[in-house]
Amino acid sequence: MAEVTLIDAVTMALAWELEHDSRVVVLGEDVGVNGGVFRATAGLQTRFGAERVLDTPLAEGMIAGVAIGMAAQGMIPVPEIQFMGFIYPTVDQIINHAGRLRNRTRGRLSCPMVLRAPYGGGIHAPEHHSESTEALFAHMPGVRVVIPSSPARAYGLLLAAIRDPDPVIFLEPKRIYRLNKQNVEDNGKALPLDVCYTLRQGTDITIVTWGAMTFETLKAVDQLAKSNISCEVIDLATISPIDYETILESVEKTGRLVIVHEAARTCGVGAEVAAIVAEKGLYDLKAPIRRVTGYDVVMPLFRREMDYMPSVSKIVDAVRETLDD
Amino acid sequence: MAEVTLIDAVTMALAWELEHDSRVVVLGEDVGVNGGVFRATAGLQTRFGAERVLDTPLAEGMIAGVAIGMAAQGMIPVPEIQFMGFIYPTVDQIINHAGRLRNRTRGRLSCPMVLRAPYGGGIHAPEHHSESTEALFAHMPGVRVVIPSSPARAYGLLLAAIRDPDPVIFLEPKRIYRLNKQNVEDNGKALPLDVCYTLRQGTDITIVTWGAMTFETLKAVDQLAKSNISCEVIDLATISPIDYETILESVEKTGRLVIVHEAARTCGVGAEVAAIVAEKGLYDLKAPIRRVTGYDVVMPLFRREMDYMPSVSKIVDAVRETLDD
Amino acid sequence: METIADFEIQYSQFLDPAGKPSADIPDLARDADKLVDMYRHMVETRVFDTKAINLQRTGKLGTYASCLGHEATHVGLAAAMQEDDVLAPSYREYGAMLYRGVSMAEILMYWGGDERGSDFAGPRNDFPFCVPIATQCLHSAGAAMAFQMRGEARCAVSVNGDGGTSEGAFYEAMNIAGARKLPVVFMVVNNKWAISVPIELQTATKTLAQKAVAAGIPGIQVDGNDVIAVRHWVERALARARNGDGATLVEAVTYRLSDHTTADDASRYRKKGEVETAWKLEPLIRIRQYLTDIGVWDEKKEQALLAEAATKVDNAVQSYLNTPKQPIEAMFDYMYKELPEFLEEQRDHAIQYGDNDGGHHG
Amino acid sequence: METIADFEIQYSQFLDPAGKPSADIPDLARDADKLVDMYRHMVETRVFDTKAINLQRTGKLGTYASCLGHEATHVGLAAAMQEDDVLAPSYREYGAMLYRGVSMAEILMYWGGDERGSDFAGPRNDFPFCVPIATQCLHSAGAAMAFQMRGEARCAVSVNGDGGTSEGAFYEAMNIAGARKLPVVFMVVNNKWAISVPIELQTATKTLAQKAVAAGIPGIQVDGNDVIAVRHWVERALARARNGDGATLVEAVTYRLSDHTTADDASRYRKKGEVETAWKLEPLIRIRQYLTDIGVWDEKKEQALLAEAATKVDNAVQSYLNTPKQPIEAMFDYMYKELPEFLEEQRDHAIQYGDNDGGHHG
Ligand SMILES: Cc1ncc(C[n+]2csc(CCOP(=O)(O)OP(=O)(O)O)c2C)c(N)n1
Ligand SMILES: Cc1ncc(C[n+]2csc(CCOP(=O)(O)OP(=O)(O)O)c2C)c(N)n1
Ligand SMILES: [Mg+2]
Ligand SMILES: [Mg+2]
Repeated sequence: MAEVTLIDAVTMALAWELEHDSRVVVLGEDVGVNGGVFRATAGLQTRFGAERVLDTPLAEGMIAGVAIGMAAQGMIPVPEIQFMGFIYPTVDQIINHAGRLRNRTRGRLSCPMVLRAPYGGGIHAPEHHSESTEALFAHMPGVRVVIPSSPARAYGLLLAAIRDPDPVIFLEPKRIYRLNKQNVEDNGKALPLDVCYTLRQGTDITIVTWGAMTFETLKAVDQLAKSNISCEVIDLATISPIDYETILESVEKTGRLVIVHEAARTCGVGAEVAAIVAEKGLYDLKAPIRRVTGYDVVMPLFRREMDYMPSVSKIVDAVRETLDD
Repeated sequence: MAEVTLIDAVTMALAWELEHDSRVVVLGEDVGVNGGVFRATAGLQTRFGAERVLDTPLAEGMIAGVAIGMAAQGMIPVPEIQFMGFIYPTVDQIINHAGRLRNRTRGRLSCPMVLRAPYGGGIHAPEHHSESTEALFAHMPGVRVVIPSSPARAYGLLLAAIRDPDPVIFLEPKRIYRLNKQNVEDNGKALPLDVCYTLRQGTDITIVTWGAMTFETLKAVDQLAKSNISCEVIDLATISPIDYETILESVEKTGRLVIVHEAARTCGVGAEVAAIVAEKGLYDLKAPIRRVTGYDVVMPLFRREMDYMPSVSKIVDAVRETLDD
Repeated sequence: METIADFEIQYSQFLDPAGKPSADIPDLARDADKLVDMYRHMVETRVFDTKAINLQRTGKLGTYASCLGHEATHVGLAAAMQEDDVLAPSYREYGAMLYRGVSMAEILMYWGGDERGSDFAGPRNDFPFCVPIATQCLHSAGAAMAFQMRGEARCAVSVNGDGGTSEGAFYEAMNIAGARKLPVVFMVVNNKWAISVPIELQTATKTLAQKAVAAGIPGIQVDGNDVIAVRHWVERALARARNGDGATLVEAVTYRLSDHTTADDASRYRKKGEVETAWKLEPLIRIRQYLTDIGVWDEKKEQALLAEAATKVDNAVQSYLNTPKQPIEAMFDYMYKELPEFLEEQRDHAIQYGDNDGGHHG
Repeated sequence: METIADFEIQYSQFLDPAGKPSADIPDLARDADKLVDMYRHMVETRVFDTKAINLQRTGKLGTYASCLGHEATHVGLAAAMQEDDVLAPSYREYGAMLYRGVSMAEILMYWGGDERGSDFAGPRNDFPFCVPIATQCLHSAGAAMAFQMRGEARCAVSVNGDGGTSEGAFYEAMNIAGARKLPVVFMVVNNKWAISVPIELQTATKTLAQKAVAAGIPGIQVDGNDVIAVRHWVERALARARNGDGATLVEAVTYRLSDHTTADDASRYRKKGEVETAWKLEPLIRIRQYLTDIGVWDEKKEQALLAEAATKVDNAVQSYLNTPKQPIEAMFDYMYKELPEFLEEQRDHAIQYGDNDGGHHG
């Protein structure tokens, strides 16, 4: 057991799979000698060699396309995209190929790959380094989207993603890469995909969130607890497909729902969560659903980025308003 | 006044703007001599010259990027992407530049352009020729997404889109390119953007839809009318930003909502419509919201594509179920 | 000023349009069996192609992209490959696919709107048809990386058109192939047109082969209507790749004698004269003439081959037309290795609404 | 086999690292005013750069990408441009931007997390900083199309790095520039590294200039530490473009003497010796030596220039540090020409939650 940060857990999971499955290959910009700009792949090239942990030329579309080609031919590539703001050149390959290869060949070929990228704001990074556009990928059939929010989940979900026979977009909330430590046993045990993780049990209201926003949410919940407000906090974890049963059960119990995410509101994943509840849990709702999200604007440069982000007070107020409704 | 199809109306609007605004340029693959693979630009090169209606090399990312460069320097480019399935190489340029240029330069530069693409299924086209992924663009701040569903709206909304000082993704439902004709006066009169168009007034239920699905919906509504069910049909038209006031007013009146779209369900634009109503119109709802959509699978090749699409009977049943709830 | 690098692009043809050797012929041109085998495939491909267009015209097939005029390029490249190499085609390389063991019925199924057309019974590792232009170049590079990593003596070959050379993916693929000395061959089929856009509007380069210079890999231009030239140079490129010396671009110059697809009308944008001239260079005549000249082919064999090909194609068409639609749920069942729970409800919904389409061919 | 195309890549340097002419010097090298003006800008750029790193280290600036070692390339290219040409920079061409009239305070604002840094008071039509690698190449091509269509005698110049030459957008931009003879110059700043990836892993090509061959446009490699060579060849390329003869790629070979950005630690991945060697080639020494040798520069002038530059930089820093944050609503108010109704509510919400961040610099 080791006390590790979220990013340490990512490294541990990559190392475990590189060690135990010779088909696994880590590739991307600066992942080799440099160990990644966030150091997620630090030490891996030394340990596993430059053929298995390799620096590619600078071209994200290429990285995705080459990974798909490798995956179709029996490898398990784990490409890293340096920041989510640079993931867009991969969209064509992901939607037109990764998510379709199994289906269009009726299962003859498949695409077991994990595209990792740090995402989200709040670290005072330069332009294009703070985006949260998980919804784009969540709309793509055939592709899973997974976001861990703790060291243990980073480890267990990344292992699961690499072992999954289908493509996974694995987004790492960089704001909490090093925020806290947790004891994580490096035992190769994966956590289940396609399920939510309930971080707090509660009875008054359900809050669905993911990524770095789990932290703001938990802080808000602690504050609300002082007023005897009991919140159930659900970490979506697998953004697509969504485990809506866990959410519906919780809303059945609490009757109230707030969704918190960092991405722009319109057509964000929060919309899907709200829509599902409005379809399948409407009669349980005692109050309107509320979304606390990034605004529908470009993520501001960092002097104003915190004004863009959902904050503890925005969450607290949304919960209170929902309870007052 | 001429009886024209939707695609004729597109051509008319392009010609009007080429005629009246020397900054307007039409560019894309096969738009010149060939007049576009659907003939949307037929005759324009002959009329306006190969400098204003021009065939580009085959590269969608290039088309978008070059258009942005032109727009920033005072032109109004109207690029065509041949099919929506090939729009993904533009995503990087659209999200990272088109939607941001005004904001990141505090208004110094801007990006008045209209990226046109035919979209949607139902015409027995080959693989990758039937996609509906408007939600990806609807999630991008700074970009408008507009979808006409009649010849008159194609004409008026395309004029408005070209005149709009900001970037617009203009998606043309190819299934209804030639489905019906309408009298459209070629008078250069634009229709307003950012508003819904109410196609039918009704009292029992609200149906929100757009694009080719307006036709299936109107057929369903006619059928339902025979059972004295009165449906209000709203054509979203501007997919982003959404005119939610019109939708909320309608739901206030009817108390029931069905959303119909062709795109895959998860994180589709329908989710956003549902979420807005669950937030701002919850107390008006007498029944759960229902979505009749494409499934969360890859659009099947054409022998099975109609089984993927929302159909009249799927819509009729969803309406009846919602009324029974 | 100092010259620090220089490059030459070579052109190769062995058989001229009349079937006469125009250069020292390589060994393979002395192997009559190999030549006849290729010619057979070229003829079969053409018979198949003609029939497919016919099926489309009579409403029994969807939009179809003809390969008329490309037979030498397609068959030549496939004949150069080994069985366990991997092909990443675009959408009209039937000559290559058939050679590698894809069945005619499968190709018809694909264009008939049925995913099973890409579930090749033959070359199980070959990539399926690829419609998004040039994206397949990256798949061949990736496949080559897999082979290289596993130390396998296998190569990947992707095929894209002249239009495809304008897409960034094409250059990105060549560049990584150069940087990592990947065992891959990039076939560029220069048929002069990308739908309505002629090569002169597509690029300012004199050749497409020279695009290889940007990746530091060799590029060569061959007469794509000369099956011997295509096979010879692709074989050389593959040998080089297998030997660890990296990637090659082979540009095959041919001509699209047909419309772009059955949905296209090329008379709108290109001159009849140009097509007539191109017919004089078409690939079947010259190899047949050569085979006749070296005494291994005659009219009787020709007639037998045509009859055989016709029967083969007819059988394939029958098998295609007799194949019932897939069950509705097939659209769900191959999305993931295991159906995620949330899709079950959608799957049931789809099944419930049954067969709301004629499901006709075309 | 027949050679059907051949290409040569030339290299040019006028001043060697010691400041001695190494080739017939062009006219501009005889114009002392021009040279002094460029040298002045190079020195100012370096003083600015040093200060900016300092600000970052003391928490007064965000992540910053140093331009140390690139001064000749950046100043040379801007000096070659005309005022109404348009620059599409990447993110570290301060030397070029300052030359064109962007203010130091604006550059600091940008890296200090304030969008107003891209609202240049000077060159109003220049593109802002561009972080997504190589995307700006398409903007310069598009700008050039606008100029060409309007019949203006203006050119566009974009700048990208060695790493940037691996992105498809770079090739796509060159290809359309070739096909349409666009008035654009693609500057490739080969500083040998893309963060931790050395040029040898980036591409197999001997030069980056030869990538132009793929687009049918001329490419030339110049010593990027020789401001005369850079200016001369960019001027020639611009004259050619303005003359209607189309695009050129100019590769400037230089070296990134600093870390990639202040967030990077280059000692992890590159040898100290390499950097030391590179310092011997750095661009300021040689032009200063040359100016001294031709008798237009001396230590007194040098000291005066340094003092002046320091004052200028200090003033800019003060102005930057004294600039209050933008109002919260600024994040809404430039999204569209007119605020769409639906954003009003969000805007109010943001304002209501006020200033929940220190908004400190850095
Ligand atoms: C990315 C992409 N853009 C556009 C298309 C539409 N399209 C299909 S074929 C074609 C022309 C291709 O020309 P070329 O590469 O020369 O191949 P050819 O058809 O001549 O074999 C176009 C534009 C597509 N399939 N994919
Ligand atoms: C599309 C994209 N991918 C990745 C990055 C992250 N990144 C920033 S700079 C850089 C290296 C760029 O190298 P080069 O093009 O040589 O320019 P240099 O920094 O050396 O000037 C990388 C990978 C980015 N900004 N954009
Ligand atoms: Mg072609
Ligand atoms: Mg560099």
